[in-house]
Amino acid sequence: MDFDFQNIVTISVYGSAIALILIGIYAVLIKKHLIKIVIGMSLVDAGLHLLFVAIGYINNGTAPIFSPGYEDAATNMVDPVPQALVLTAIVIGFAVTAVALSLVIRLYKHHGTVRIDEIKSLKW
Amino acid sequence: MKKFFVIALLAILGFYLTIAFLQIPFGQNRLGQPQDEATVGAYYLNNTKEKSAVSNVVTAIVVNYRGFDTLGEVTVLFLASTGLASILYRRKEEEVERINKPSSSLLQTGSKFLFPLVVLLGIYVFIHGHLTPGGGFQGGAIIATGFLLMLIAYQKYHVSHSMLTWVESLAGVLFVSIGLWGLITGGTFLENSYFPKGVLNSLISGGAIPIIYIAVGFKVAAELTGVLDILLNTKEEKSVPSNQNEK
Amino acid sequence: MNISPVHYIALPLLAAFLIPLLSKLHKELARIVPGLVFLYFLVISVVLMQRLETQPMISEVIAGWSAPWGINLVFTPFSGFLVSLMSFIGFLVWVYSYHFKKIDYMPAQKYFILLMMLVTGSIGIVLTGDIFNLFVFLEIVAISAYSLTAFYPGRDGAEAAFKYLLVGSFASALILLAIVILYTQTGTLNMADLAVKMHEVPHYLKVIIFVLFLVGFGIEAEMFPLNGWAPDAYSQAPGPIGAVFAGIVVKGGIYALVRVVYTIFDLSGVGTILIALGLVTMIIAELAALRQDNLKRMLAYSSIGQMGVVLIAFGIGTDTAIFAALFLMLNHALIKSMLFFSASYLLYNSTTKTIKELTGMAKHLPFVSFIFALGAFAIVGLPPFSGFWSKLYFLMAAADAQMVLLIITVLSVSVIEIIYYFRVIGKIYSKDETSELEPKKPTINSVLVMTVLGALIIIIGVYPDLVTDWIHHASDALVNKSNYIQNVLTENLPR
Amino acid sequence: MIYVYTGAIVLLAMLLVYVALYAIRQKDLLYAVIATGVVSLILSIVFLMLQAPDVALTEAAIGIALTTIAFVITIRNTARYENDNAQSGFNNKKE
Repeated sequence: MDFDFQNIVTISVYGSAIALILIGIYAVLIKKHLIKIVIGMSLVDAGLHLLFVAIGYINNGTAPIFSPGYEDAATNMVDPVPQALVLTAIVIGFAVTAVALSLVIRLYKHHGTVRIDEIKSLKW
Repeated sequence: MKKFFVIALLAILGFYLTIAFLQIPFGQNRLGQPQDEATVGAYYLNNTKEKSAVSNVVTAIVVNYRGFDTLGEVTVLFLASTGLASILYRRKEEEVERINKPSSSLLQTGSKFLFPLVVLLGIYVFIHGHLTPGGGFQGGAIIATGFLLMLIAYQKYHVSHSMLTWVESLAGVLFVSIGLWGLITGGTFLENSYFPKGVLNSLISGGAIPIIYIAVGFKVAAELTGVLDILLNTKEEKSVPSNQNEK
Repeated sequence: MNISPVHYIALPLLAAFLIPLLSKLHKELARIVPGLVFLYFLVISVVLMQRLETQPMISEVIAGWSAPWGINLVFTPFSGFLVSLMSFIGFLVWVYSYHFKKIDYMPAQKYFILLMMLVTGSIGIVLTGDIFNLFVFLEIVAISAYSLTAFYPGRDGAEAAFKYLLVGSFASALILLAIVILYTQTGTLNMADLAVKMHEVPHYLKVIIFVLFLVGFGIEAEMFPLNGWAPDAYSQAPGPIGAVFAGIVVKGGIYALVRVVYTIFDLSGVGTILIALGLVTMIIAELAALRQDNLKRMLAYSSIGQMGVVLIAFGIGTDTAIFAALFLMLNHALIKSMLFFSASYLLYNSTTKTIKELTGMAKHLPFVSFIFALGAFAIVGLPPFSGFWSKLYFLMAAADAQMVLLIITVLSVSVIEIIYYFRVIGKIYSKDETSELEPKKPTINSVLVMTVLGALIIIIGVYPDLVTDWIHHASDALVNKSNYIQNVLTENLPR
Repeated sequence: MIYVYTGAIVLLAMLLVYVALYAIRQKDLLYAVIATGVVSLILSIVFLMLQAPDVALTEAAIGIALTTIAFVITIRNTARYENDNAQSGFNNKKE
């Protein structure tokens, strides 16, 4: 495979993952609307998951499953560990997002607004 | 001003992450040959077939090699549903009917028709977790989407809470008990070698792995349904007049 | 079935999954079962600590795959020290909150499940030998901590919890990033194996990984500048949970940080960073505590300051300094939880929780006021109490390392501590009675808990030799890194 | 063939960033949430192309369906537009 072409893929996959993380952190820090902040958190998670899967990939590799007839394919399989870790991370991410959203509902119930600059009854 | 600081911070973070990841070429083999067992991943690829008789290596890792993580993860979901219930708790007299616009009869019939199929698909996915892609989490989430469909389509649809509690608790207890069984028989927690392995690529293979994954599937389904049910049944605030004078 | 470290995790999980069913059987079981679990924790701690006298550490594999391939739990004297401390504080918190039948109108079942998992998650952080498993336990702790912070239906709890959640999820994102980079370079997740393979990692990547871990775990350990969540969470959570945060959760964060610094990385060059961060944390937190008029926030800032001192001690890194750090952690756990227990009775019916409201409280609540005063004396380091010895050992360690400036700073910060604690005591014991708070008589179980803690503080203060051997054992185990690695990686299966 | 494959990955990666930017710039939160769901959808396809079918299935079920629905429920219970306050749910359109 052409080396330059390989470079482009590397940059675009890692680049998009890092970009997702940075966009998410930007939203968390800058945005004033609580739901936007939670969206930012889930974008950070998405970028992390992409990074995890990307580091395990091998060119022309196959999925780490010994399907019938291909029982000897182990030499060409992608790394299964990051995939297993991502499974855990996705479920944990959903749990955190759900708790965050329930807190947003609670805050709205008490303050009647979801904007962070109007809530601040504690010091930030 | 704040924006400037944030962008500067992000630029620094992005710069260092980029130089870190540019050194990690995409798509290159970092495992070495599986036979060398140089990394953890290579070891799993080399040994799963013989030692666990599971075709899906990711399942073997999730349920067996790193099964402790999965136990923790199921606990995280359990805690999320417990925590959500306490965060959004209301007194009995505060309970309100869900205010939904009645949905069209097309949606209602459609979801009534789809619901059993979705649940069946979910069960299929987690029963075959050790053979094909998918497993407890995926199957559980699919079943939860089925319940979600019913909750959205029918205003009066109620998921029985005691049923959810039973399924959730029994599945969790089953998971931990299989783990403790290894300890009781003198081995280690969550050990798999006390169950017959079976033949690779048949439905009954992999020892306790399919049993654990089925338990995880039921537990995840019950927990995710519970989380969505709690979120859906929170009171919709018609208007919040009191917020100005509270300040 | 032999008693082994995995019981710390397996049994509370079993209990947590069973409690919703058991409470259908009988309502009281939801409160009793967590207590039995905590009691069992104490039993395991005693048995395992005794077993440590014949062998250097207990390394247990999970699922039958030995060290680098599977997850393992490591019970060293160091982790054993922290785990026993956490189980003890957890048990006391359970006794203290046993009378919670209903919290406001909320059934207490969820409170007890979350409390039990908070303690279990912290113990898991301390016991695990796998970096990703540590992350999972961190999330268990985090989710139960968020839910408990927002437990009261009032409005500020949700805000404090949301703040905590934002910072906490940022921390876990950074930790995950560090794990990704670490995995690409070494191909393993076991901490002992990582320590062996760490020399393969290029230096600049080491720095990046270290900074990510430092910031990530630093958030959990209340390190400057990322501790903004702590005062809010401490002041909004139910009273005994403040004690859990100070006595257990923070210890988990510090442990994770120390484990990463001491085992995975070499200490060289890192020590100064820890000292600097600890100094800044300590000074800023104590100054912030000085200008607080909310008692719980003041205690929280004081707790952050103490963690700063612990960080400095770990940063110095000599044997005596680590000994002092562990002694400080022990004292902080005992004294701070006692202060939180008594403070939540002093402020029982208060909504604003300000110090002003406490004026003349000693007349209504003589016992609780006495306990609070005892805790305040102990934590600033006055002689007959246990806090004195830890501070003394810390200063001796700093003197050994010839850090005169450090000694002066810590001493002057102690003066600040004395000022703000004595201001509160002065208010409580003041003669002119103006308090409008309706005092709540402490229940028997809370009196018992406070008496036990107070007695311990005095006993350790008079006979410090009772615990020093134990702590010496623990600090030796932390320093001896090669022993850890060797024991984990050569662990044979029990068959 | 390999060129088509890698080309598609590059294209999807760019789309991912575009949709994410759209999600945080959009003032109508419902659209922003749907865009977050689309991020998950693209991510799921990318996972499939990177030979991670298990992860793709999980992301599809949890990321696309459940997370998006949880967001939509929250929006229905709170405010729909980023600049609004105290105006509840779907019932009011912005003038």
